[in-house]
Amino acid sequence: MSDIDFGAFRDAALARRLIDSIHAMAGDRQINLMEVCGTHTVSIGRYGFRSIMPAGVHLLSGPGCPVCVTSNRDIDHAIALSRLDGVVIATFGDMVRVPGSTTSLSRQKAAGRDVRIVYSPLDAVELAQANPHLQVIFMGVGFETTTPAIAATILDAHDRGIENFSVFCAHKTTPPALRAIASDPQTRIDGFILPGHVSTITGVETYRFLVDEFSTPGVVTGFEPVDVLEGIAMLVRMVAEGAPDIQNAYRRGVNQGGNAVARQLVQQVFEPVDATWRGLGAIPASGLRIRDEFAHLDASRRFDVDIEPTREAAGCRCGDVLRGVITPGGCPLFGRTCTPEKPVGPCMVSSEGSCAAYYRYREA
Amino acid sequence: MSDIDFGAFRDAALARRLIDSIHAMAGDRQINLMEVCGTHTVSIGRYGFRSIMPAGVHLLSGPGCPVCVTSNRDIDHAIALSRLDGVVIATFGDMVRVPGSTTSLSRQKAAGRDVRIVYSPLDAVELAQANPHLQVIFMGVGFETTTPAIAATILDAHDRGIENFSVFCAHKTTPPALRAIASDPQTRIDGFILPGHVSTITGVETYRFLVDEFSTPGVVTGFEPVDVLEGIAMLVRMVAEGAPDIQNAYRRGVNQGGNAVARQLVQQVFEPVDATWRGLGAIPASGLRIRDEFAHLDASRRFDVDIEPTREAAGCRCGDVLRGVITPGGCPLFGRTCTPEKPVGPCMVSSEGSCAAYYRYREA
Amino acid sequence: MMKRIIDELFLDEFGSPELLAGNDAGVAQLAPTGRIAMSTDSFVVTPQFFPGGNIGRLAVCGTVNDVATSGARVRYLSCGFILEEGYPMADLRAIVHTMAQTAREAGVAIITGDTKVVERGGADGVYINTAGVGEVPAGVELSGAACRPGDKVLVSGTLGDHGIAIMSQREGLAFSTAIESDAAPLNHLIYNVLDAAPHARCFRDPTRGGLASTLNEFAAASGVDIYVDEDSIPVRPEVRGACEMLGYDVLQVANEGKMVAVVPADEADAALAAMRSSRYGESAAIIGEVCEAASTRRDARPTVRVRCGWGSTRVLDMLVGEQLPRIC
Amino acid sequence: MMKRIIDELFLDEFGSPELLAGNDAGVAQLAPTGRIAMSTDSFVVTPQFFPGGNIGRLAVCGTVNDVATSGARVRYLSCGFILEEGYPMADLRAIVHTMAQTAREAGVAIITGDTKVVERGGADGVYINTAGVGEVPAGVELSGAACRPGDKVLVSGTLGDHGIAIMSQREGLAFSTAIESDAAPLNHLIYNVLDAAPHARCFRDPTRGGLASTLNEFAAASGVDIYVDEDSIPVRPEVRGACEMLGYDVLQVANEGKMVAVVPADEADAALAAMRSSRYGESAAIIGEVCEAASTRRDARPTVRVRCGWGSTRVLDMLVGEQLPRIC
Amino acid sequence: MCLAVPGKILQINPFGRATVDMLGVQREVSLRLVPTAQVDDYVLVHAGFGIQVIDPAEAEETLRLVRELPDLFDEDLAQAEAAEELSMHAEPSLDDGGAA
Amino acid sequence: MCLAVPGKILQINPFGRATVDMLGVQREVSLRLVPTAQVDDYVLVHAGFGIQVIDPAEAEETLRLVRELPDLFDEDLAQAEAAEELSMHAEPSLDDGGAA
Ligand code: SF4
Ligand code: SF4
Ligand SMILES: [Mg+2]
Ligand SMILES: [Mg+2]
Ligand SMILES: [Mg+2]
Ligand SMILES: [Mg+2]
Ligand SMILES: [Mg+2]
Ligand SMILES: [Mg+2]
Ligand SMILES: [Mg+2]
Ligand SMILES: [Mg+2]
Ligand SMILES: [Mg+2]
Ligand SMILES: [Mg+2]
Repeated sequence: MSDIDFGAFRDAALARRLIDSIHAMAGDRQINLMEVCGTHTVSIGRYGFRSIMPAGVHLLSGPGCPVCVTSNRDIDHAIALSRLDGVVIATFGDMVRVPGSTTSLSRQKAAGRDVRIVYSPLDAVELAQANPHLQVIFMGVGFETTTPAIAATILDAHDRGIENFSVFCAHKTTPPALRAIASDPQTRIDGFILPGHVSTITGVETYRFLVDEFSTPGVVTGFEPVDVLEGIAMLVRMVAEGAPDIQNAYRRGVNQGGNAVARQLVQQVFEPVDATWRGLGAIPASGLRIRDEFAHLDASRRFDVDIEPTREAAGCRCGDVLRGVITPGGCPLFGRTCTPEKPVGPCMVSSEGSCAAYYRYREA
Repeated sequence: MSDIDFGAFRDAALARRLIDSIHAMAGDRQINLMEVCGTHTVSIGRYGFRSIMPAGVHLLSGPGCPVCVTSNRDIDHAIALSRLDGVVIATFGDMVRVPGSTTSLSRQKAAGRDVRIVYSPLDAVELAQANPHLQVIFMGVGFETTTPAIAATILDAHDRGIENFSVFCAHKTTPPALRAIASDPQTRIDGFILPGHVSTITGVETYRFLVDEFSTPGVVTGFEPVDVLEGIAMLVRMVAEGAPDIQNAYRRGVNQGGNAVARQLVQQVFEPVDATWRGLGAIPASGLRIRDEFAHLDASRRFDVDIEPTREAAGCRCGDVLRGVITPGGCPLFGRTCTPEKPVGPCMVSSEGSCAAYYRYREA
Repeated sequence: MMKRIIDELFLDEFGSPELLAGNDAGVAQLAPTGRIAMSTDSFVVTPQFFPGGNIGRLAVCGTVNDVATSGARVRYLSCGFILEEGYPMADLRAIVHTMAQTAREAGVAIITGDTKVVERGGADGVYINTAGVGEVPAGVELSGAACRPGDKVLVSGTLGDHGIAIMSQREGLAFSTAIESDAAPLNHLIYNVLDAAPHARCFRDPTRGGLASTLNEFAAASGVDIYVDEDSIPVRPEVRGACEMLGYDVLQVANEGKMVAVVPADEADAALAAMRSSRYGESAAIIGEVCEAASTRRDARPTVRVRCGWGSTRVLDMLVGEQLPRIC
Repeated sequence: MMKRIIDELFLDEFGSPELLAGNDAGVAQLAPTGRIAMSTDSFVVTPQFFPGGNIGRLAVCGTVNDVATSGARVRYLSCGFILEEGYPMADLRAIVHTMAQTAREAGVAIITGDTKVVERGGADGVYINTAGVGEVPAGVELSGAACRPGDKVLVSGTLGDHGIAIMSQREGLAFSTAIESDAAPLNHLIYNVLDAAPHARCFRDPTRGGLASTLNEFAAASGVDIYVDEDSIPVRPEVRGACEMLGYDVLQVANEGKMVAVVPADEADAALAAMRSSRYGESAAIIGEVCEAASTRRDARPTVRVRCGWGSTRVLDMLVGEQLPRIC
Repeated sequence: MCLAVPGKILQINPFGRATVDMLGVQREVSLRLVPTAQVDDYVLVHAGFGIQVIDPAEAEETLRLVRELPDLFDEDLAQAEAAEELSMHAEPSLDDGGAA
Repeated sequence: MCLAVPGKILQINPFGRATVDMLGVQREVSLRLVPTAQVDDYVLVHAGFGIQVIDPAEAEETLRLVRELPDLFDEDLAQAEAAEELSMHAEPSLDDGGAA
């Protein structure tokens, strides 16, 4: 197996070719493209692509930051779990800073609760094994990319009979949210930059409905400069040519059919459930619930806690931002009372959050 | 009620009168006096009395430091209790530094166990009430002065139904130990400086056996310079006159009959039991055990722990020191491998311990 | 964010031009004597607020006093905070305000600082380190090794106030008393004594371990014996009372606003008068003297002895470990 | 007892005459320029031992570097330890030995110190504060506020090494890599640059918050914009890899042995050559330049921008809070 | 969402795990989702799991397509443009608060 | 053993407790062992308990007896003696390691 030249995907000369081709194809057209994935939001910010797009090409951020779309209720629930004696909450980095109704996991940590950051759910299982007197609850957030890993972890803990580990599941699935946005009368998206690693699992055809039902093109792509630009170029071309399609610019990482092994594990462990998305509200069958067979590994069933009354941050327009109805600068709180130092809404917390990315790269 | 002139008991002119009178009465006689009480040991050191006694008057220290006479087994037992999860050991200051077979409570504390110092057993009960999720075990050491306070605390906790408090009882009684010393063929004591505050509870007649059986005089006295000197003066006079008696130089604090209320409480809560004294070995009926009625407040019965095998510190001659057979300087370890910084035996730990007092006041 | 608020608090309260410049090092002017004195201490006291002061006052006074013992004019302090996550901002504000006030009182400027926030359980509230520098005037050569037989020992006031004030707040010992910590900046008192007693040998603040430790340090460094007269040592009655109750030796209890000085006998009265006329020196006293080391003793180490009113003496040793209350 | 053993350890290892004198303040000689620079930092890193060094090396380098950024010849350090009861003596020995070694390497003396032992749970092993002083040569006036349009920005080597070396040791993230902390004393590198570029504007060590924070501080203090060219910034491939894996921006990752310098354009090449010929400066690079603040912007605050190879730019902001790994 | 980085499999370990090198960083990764992965394969790694074996031919093919795009780029022009973009950027057209 | 200090009862509190002043230090103390103690009485306080009401008449009587001892003391002589004691103390007679 020969080595792959990953460096070429950052090559400035190739990037410039793509930028020129985007300019050439876009002309004076007004084109709204939405990147669905928070990692794309970060890439676009870090590579400064907004500063170099044709004047009419607008890159909008969608509901693809799992931290941002997690509802206050779910965060409050995790916080209630963290208050139990002997309980450790383990989760991914950004999750700890997101405010719930009145507090956040990181503020709970400052108040003495045991909250730890892990890179992998496997690390949370190891934590449980190393601390048999503690109950480790992994808070799972994320989309199709992440759920197979959680499913595999749950199966593993189940098979090994690990008794002090469980998962608090706040996972969501992408297509229902995309459909909600595509059909939202307040938004006008001309093309979707589709999430590379979600598609690694789901495959490409999942998004066909965008073309079939909404006549909107989509391109699955990766996260390197050349990947992102190629995705944009392909979308601009389809818009310019009026020929919407679902295309794949990330073939090295995304098979047309996705990862069936991974999907089978998800199927085995989880079942679809209605879920509340911050900003988008309740979307049928857009969440995942641990099946009854693994109920003992489901922290929401294993621990009975009182959850505080849900309160939304007054004035936060995260919902509109996530739907692409406004850019962060359209929120009156942006950069004023809401900053990464003291976020009002979750979109300002995660470095993937649209508001944080816009603030950070000064793009509001 | 008029104010009492406690300052007069420190008056230098009065002290000098007594010192002169001791010199006058002692002449060239060799007189060995033993102070039974550790607080007397400290007073004698702090007032520098050894430096000003007649050449033939030797002040020896007896078994009156409760920390010093506590057996390794009892300390190891307390240490085993401290290792239980959720248990707090509360005890008096010096107790925490005394080495058991392999470690001490203070080293356990440094290793993360919860060991706290209290002024009063009442403070330990308050600690229990303030921390309902912890089990507070008060380690009781001490003689007749202290046991009524512990008895009252146990009754109080019993009456109030406090469930997370108990007492680990290592209490001892004075007369059996005094008898052991008076009858020890290796020691030659000409008079006993009897413990002031033990006598507050027991009264004076408890010591009559010293005269009756051993023809040795004793004087109960207090702890101020004038008190101690008067006690010494009375003893020297009795030795010089060959008229042994049990006398009371501390009438303001010691009734002839002692404190009957206190003794009644002790009676109600404790029963006599054989006890092991460090240095003196097992002495019949010289310890106290919590009566069955209060067994739920007895930590030794409430918590089942493995106690490590007892090991005595090699070379430590605490036993001989406590019996007055040698002064601390007679121990080959004194001031060499055994110092207050790194005590080998308990007599070097407590500031009341003979070895520590001798080291501190450089009197070996 | 916390960090920025704290930085602003420091700039607000300390406000020295050196700090406001915002560079990694404060650049400041010293009299160009070519000799500096430098000292540092970390302050980890619990509780952080106690009768008579708070940890901030200690942090400024402690280092000002340590630097001043060299005879230096104390000029500049650095200040490093270690904060436990979740520490109340109001408490921090109060502490920093006290530091600024105390620095002004002492006539020193805080010219550089640092803040670290550690996780919950990584500190007991707040720890403060200060370091200080000052310039040593030409000709001033103070040292604990300079004590000579015949010299007199002075103390600037009552002993034990700080240690007992702290102890009265400890869980498990709670008692109440009117005693307050004596924490105070004593640099001006030292300057005054140096003016009055130009051949002064040394100064030291009897902090942890109290007078006992300070005098033993002097005795060891100078190879002399030291005698103090128990009756001449100023001690408040309440401090004496608390020591009796807890079984402490007041001579081993910590002070934070007292200075021990050793001066030649012929400058002792002038030094005493200078102390007494200084702020924080009203109760100053001559408490003892330096003697030839008693070389006949088997145990030849230099020794500190206390003389009691009735003619006896006892050895006064350094405190070993922590002072623990003795009950039974 | 622990305290005495520790005191002896310090005397043994640090062994400066000022420390050995045993007084409360170290008295030492400075060149009588009349101007001193002073800085302090507390070091609370966990773990205390990491690839490429330990907390002791950080504690010396951090303060040496901070003082040196003023252009001062760094001379003396103070050192305050806060130790958690039960901390292994062998680890302390190793740390103190490293400090002594590093101080020798930097050519500075540790002249005063302090140790506090706190209860178990009162600290996470060991915390170290250092404060440092040095004399500022006549005519040297460095400040983060001195950057002028046209000036060049230099960095003395690869970025992110320290932060990633530490991160690789964190529980819950464990990964392994050959990256070592870059902790190093850079005072001699600064002296060399100052010799070569006498009109250098300022130096700063991009520690917490990385290059991003340092450049934003300069921009804000000088009221200028700063541009850096992403492709010119030296970064080790493994550091880049770790940052991708964890979702970090390498420009916000901490360094402990790197120096950022701003120098006039006509001295930039000389400054670069001086860096490259210094120990710890082999990979130095000119990475950007200072520009007039773009006053037309609505958001008028001075801004740092990164230019990417394909012609775009992005704003480089300060790190807010702690860098947290981003996974999903 | 869903950061994933390519890692090369250095060795296969017990329990379906592998040691993977991600640009010089090694970590143990589960291969449960990519059971066919072999030593020397590149896998996309997400949250400690391999989620896809990367196809080198597809990587090459993507690059080839891009390389075949015409090079319209003029260095000086581009810099002028970038500067212009920048000042445009100072009042971005989207700043009206609405995307539509 | 058994440090106890005199304290004056300032006030009687509920639950058989009292506030006691010990040389300027106040603490709550249990009167359970001295049920007859009254406000203004001095009690000996040990480990948070009053253990005995101090009898002022006995205190005075003790002092009177001592005061009636002859004053044999000569200041100068005493100091000389003290100095002598001190050098004796350097090789204390008990240093043979045995008391008997
Ligand atoms: S700027 Fe803040 S308040 Fe406004 S939408 Fe974004 S996160 Fe919500
Ligand atoms: S000196 Fe130490 S070893 Fe010797 S008897 Fe005393 S306590 Fe025991
Ligand atoms: Mg918890
Ligand atoms: Mg315990
Ligand atoms: Mg100091
Ligand atoms: Mg100090
Ligand atoms: Mg000092
Ligand atoms: Mg700092
Ligand atoms: Mg600093
Ligand atoms: Mg620094
Ligand atoms: Mg710095
Ligand atoms: Mg110190």
